[in-house]
Amino acid sequence: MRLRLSPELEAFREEMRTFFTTQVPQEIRDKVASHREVSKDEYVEAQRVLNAAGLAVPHWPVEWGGKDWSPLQRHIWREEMQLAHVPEPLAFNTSMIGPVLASFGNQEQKVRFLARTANLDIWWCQGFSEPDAGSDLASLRTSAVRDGDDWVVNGQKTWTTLGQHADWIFCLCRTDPTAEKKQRGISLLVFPMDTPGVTLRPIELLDGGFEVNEVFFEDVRVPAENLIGEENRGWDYAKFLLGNERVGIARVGSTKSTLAQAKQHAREIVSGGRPLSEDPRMAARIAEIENDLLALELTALRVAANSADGKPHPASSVLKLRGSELQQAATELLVDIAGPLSLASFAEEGSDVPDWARVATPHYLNYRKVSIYGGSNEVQRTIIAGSILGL
Amino acid sequence: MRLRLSPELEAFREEMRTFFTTQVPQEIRDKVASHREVSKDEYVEAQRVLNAAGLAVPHWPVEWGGKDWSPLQRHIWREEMQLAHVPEPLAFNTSMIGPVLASFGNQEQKVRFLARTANLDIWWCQGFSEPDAGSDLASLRTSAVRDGDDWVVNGQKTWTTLGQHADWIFCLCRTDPTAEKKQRGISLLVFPMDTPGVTLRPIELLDGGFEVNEVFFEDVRVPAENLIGEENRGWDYAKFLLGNERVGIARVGSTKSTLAQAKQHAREIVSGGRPLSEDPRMAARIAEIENDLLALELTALRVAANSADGKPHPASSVLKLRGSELQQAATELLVDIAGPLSLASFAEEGSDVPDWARVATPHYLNYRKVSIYGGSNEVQRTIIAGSILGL
Amino acid sequence: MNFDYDSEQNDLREAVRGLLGRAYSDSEQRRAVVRTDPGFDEKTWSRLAEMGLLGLPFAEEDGGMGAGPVEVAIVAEEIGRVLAPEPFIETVVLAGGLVAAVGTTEQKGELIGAISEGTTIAVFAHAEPGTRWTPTAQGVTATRSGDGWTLTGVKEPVPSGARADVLVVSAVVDGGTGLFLVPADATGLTRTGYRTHDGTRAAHVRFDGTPAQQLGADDSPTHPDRTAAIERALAQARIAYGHEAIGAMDTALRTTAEYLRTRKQFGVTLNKFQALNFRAADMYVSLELARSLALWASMVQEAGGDVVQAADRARLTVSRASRHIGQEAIQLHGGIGVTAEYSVGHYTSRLTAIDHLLGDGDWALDRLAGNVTSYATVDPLGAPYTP
Amino acid sequence: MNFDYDSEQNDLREAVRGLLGRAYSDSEQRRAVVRTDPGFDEKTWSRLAEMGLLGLPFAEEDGGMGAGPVEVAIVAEEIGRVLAPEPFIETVVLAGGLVAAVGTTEQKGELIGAISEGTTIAVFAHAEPGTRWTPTAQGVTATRSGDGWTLTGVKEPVPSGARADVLVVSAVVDGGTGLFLVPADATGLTRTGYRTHDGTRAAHVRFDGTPAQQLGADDSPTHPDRTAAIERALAQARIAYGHEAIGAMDTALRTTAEYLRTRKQFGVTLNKFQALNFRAADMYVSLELARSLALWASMVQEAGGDVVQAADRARLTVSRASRHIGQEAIQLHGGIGVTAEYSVGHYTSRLTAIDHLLGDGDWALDRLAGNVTSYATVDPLGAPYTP
Repeated sequence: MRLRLSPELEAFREEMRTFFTTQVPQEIRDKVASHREVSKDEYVEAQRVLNAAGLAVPHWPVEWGGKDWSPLQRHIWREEMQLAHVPEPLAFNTSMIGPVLASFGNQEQKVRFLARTANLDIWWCQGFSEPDAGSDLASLRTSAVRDGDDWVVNGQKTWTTLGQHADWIFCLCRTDPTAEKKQRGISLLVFPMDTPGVTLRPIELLDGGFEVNEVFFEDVRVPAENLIGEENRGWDYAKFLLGNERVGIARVGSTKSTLAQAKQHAREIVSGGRPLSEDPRMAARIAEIENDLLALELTALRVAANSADGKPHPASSVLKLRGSELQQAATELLVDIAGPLSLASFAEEGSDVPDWARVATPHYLNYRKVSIYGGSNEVQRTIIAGSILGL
Repeated sequence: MRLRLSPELEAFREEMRTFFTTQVPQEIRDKVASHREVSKDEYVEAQRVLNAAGLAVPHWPVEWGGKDWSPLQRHIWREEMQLAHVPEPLAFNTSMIGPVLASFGNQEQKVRFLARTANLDIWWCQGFSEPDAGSDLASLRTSAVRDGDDWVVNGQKTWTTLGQHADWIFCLCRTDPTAEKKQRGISLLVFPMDTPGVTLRPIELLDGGFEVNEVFFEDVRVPAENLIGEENRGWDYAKFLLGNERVGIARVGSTKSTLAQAKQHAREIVSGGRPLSEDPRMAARIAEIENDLLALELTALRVAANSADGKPHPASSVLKLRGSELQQAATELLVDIAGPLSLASFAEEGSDVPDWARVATPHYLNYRKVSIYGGSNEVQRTIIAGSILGL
Repeated sequence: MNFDYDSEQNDLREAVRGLLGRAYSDSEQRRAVVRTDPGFDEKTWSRLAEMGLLGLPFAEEDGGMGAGPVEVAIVAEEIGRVLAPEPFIETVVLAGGLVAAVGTTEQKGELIGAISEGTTIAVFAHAEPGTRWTPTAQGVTATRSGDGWTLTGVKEPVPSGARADVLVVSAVVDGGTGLFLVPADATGLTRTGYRTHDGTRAAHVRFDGTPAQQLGADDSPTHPDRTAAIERALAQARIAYGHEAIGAMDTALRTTAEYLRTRKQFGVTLNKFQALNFRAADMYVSLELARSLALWASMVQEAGGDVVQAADRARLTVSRASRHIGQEAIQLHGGIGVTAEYSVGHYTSRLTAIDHLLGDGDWALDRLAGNVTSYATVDPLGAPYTP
Repeated sequence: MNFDYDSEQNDLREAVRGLLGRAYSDSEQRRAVVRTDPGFDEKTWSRLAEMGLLGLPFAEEDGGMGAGPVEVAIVAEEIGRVLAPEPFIETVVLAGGLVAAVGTTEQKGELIGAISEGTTIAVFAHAEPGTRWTPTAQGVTATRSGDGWTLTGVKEPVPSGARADVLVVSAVVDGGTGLFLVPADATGLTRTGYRTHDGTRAAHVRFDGTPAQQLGADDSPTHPDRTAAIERALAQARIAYGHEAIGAMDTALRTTAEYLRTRKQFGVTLNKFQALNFRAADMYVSLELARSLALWASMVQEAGGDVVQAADRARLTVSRASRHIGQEAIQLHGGIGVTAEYSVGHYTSRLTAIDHLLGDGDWALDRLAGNVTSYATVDPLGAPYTP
């Protein structure tokens, strides 16, 4: 039991902080900080800066560009990245398909994909959820039928995040409809988004933005070599991949920055003749969220320190659940600090309302998603009740 | 839609207020106000004062001592009684067995029991819950077997409130163990608590008090004429009775007095050099509970005004649910105002801690019961989801 | 004391529901309407006028219908039920209400009639980037100029400010806050409109020596302080928005319950999951409590009681309920709840807008808390709520 | 940075758990012990002494074990786990901690040894009916009297105040708050003990010109202000109580989960009801977050960082968790939860007592809020938490 970082870790933290705040372009980090939309080119640029320094995929096997870091190093890396407003390496590439390829792909697939995946030369998207298979993912119906050397894929996916930017998709398909358990009989296929028969429909979200899509497959021919791992073992890979997704999803660094912004803005807003930050109830609200966030950060550190065996700690559900609640509490706080100014949401030139207040409500509305995606909070409670409390 | 009470109702309210604050002994009302234990004699005395004025059982049929009051009058009567700290007429008598006898008893039973029940000449207690039949009341196992002109009762009841004062018990017994549905085959019997074979064990509660009991029956012989209503229809009577229990359980008047006391005490406690009542967050906490209570009171008025047909309004579950939450919020508030003084819970002579601060925590702990008894809040949510939202 | 609508009020509700139900029978209709300026349907506006709804609370001698707060509340609730984007509260309750309260006979004759007929849309330009839900002006100043006045400064955000034909503007005058009328075509007036997240419109409005007419008799060199009249009009609008929120929450809850009954996951409908049902039950509790308080606030207004305090009370409870129900409605839907293509998220969006228009729950609580130890108990049927 | 106990710490935990587990293996044992004065088991106290636990945090040269805050936390957590009523924190952390921090070599030699051996129970008499969780005294005054001092005034409630052999007393001195030692048999000392709701004991203690010895060197006519030392000792006790609360919450949650797994209603065990399971899951979330913060606060103390601020942070989160878990543990049990015959309610009772002993969550939040805009972000591994 020891509070201080070792001198080596202190130096590591300093190194990360310096790198992120000096090597990743300021304009990109400003966009992240102010919750504006980051373009595809900017995502790619930022990830390539990281990758060139070996900081895009540190959790991958060393031979494919990873670092042999401790969980605590990975934690520090992620937190510092968020605190510096660096767009995180694309999760679909680095946390999802990359580790799956590295663990379950054949050598040919590794060579073909991994380096380009780390460098965001290929932009991947996820073909998992379907209109009738959300939290109940195993009910998916998109089918892949073997026809000669190809799989022929038919069906529909949804909630495909940033699919509009994607070059390739990794896609769960039902390859054995006769399997006894619905979790069996699912396989993982990968194919380019410009394969004939693939069409994409963007879904407008509440904040007016487009970040998710429906993807339709009509007789899409996928070469047999694009099957990842074994046929009908796709569910295992999906579970492996979603476990990775949950790690780091607490987003403490990101919420911490939001909270620092909230304090700053509360100082600028005048209410009842004094800065809003001096209102005792506003100050207490901020202090309470901040303390909740500290508890979350310490729990993330505990979990990181205790998951050296590579498996996600069962308490990682706590991180997802509480992390999403605090992200939402922080975005709601910004709306309330903006107060009447929050109505000017799509103001452009000629408005006197500051940018942060304009984006506050769209951002708040958009962030209702964080307690839904990546395993909804109901799913997390089910995991805690079942696998931790034995209920 | 009209805010004001009619002049008649204004006069009625004034009449109630005057009666309760002048005719019911001050010492008894002070005990209720300060959450001290009211003795059996004091309960009886207070109810007889009410009954003599026709104010103990206004909701009963007129021929048995009731008044033909509107639901709004009944609401006013109850609220004013609580605001004046009058011990309410014993619910087991006036809201439970009384109305059941009046509706389902035979003439002989009515004559035999009703007047004495209204006047608390008989103190009734309830034999419903069993160790394995709480929220799932229909699983009860206490049996009554016919033997000649008697029923022979064996089994055990629990949570029998104030059973130690009781003269008679009304008791749900299984009379037909072969019935297809467990709700069938239950009958309602009444018998004196001093019948041979009845024993009572008081259960100590967290606050150190004794208000509930276990009651054991060993070959208790009950004359057949003590069956209320029809054989095997006891479940219907229980439902009727529990519906009555829910009405008035919002306890708005009582919580309102607690809140008024909280304000007074917060003015007396000094914190950071000023009265605690001037702490912005304490003031806001009180104001928020008060506003929640106002919303509850108005909802109770709406429900009262809309339940003229005698059936409990489905929204009465809202009253129970929210009413118990606010009773608990108010008792917790008192503990927090008492702060360090709340530790002196069983101080006696020679303590400088005021009485209200001594009882605050025991009272708070005891009041955790209000979201459990009378249909737990989980039961109320089930009712709302099912019968109102169709879920 | 009673909470029942009379038969005329029930008829009114049916009529409004019919009209708005046709105009916005599904959420795509509304999406199409709010996509283009002015963010509402001028034809629907005319139909509201034809039905007499735009003159509802005004005295008959001014060209109105002489109805009361309960009737206004009914219309507001029906607006909320389908998220009709027409600026009813902005024009009728706020701007119209100020004209009716403070205007001269002439001004009333001219404006109340035109508002009631639907030919003039008036809005209240009051919020400023430097103020926070105050009843006073600070950044717009009125200066005497010959017989009239000129205004200088900025108002923002002004709901429907770009579409409005007439602005009722609050401005700093000697000794307080005055009220002025500015027509849309006034010189020195610059309006920059934009869309807001809830599909409605707001504007940045700049006054640059803009000529303005004093609202009320301009017969003394100074302008009377109108803070109390503004506070009162804001309170009435808070109550009306409360009813709009009730209507929106009612639909959000019914939509959610319907979704739970029909949406299947894990082979069963979602209403087989007790945890979800219980949360829907809690939404119902929040809604019914807020409804009681909103109805009561309208009755206090009707009775002539302390409408400002009653509005604060309604605001607090409606705000808490709006957040609870708006957030849970999305969560219980899952992903579809945050899309613009499905209805329920728009309800959350609008509830969030309403909450921040004229003071949110914490703001109302601050005002109530400042006063809470000055009395022992609240009697909803007594002083100060009945005069 | 790591959160692991070393093997000695794990051994310590096993040993304490063994001892206390035998003493309070079921809740009836505890009920029997707390029924009669002094409200704890003197034999268990001796065994704690024999194991060296009562001298744990004290320097070896003073007769202690030279262990640190983490070891104290381990003992406190095990105490909480079975609700052991022995006044460990009161005697060792608070009174003993003050003697160790402020006492002269002589005083330490005398008292620390006796505390460690279990022969002297010392408690801190500090709370007064007129103060609210302050580090200063107000109602008890110290006056010079020849070579020594006399005390006048009232302390209440003083935990274990009637049983204590020695009182460490805070009192008003010129320029601040001083600390004094008063033996149980001092003249002019009146102690009236009583039972508290959580089964422990407290007392009303009156000083009436009671002779007292200054804690620390009495070599100047005036007494130094000890407010900072008191604040520090209170912070250390808050952290220790936090760990006691963690232990109690852990048991309350495990008891509740066990009840849900085994109790049948409607023909099935309660863990078939999703709504109940989800609430148990939320309890787990609260517990683990509070545990992290409590552990961190002990590490801050060990590292020599700002223990007062760290204690406030732990206090806030532990308070919120204590109420959540304490209340839900009863609710999920139903009626049995409010009886004195079943264990779980006693956990809620004790958690409520701990919460109000040295400052509740809102009190801690006030202190944190006063400071919140003076820095941008909290770095748990940086200043002011590491020196």
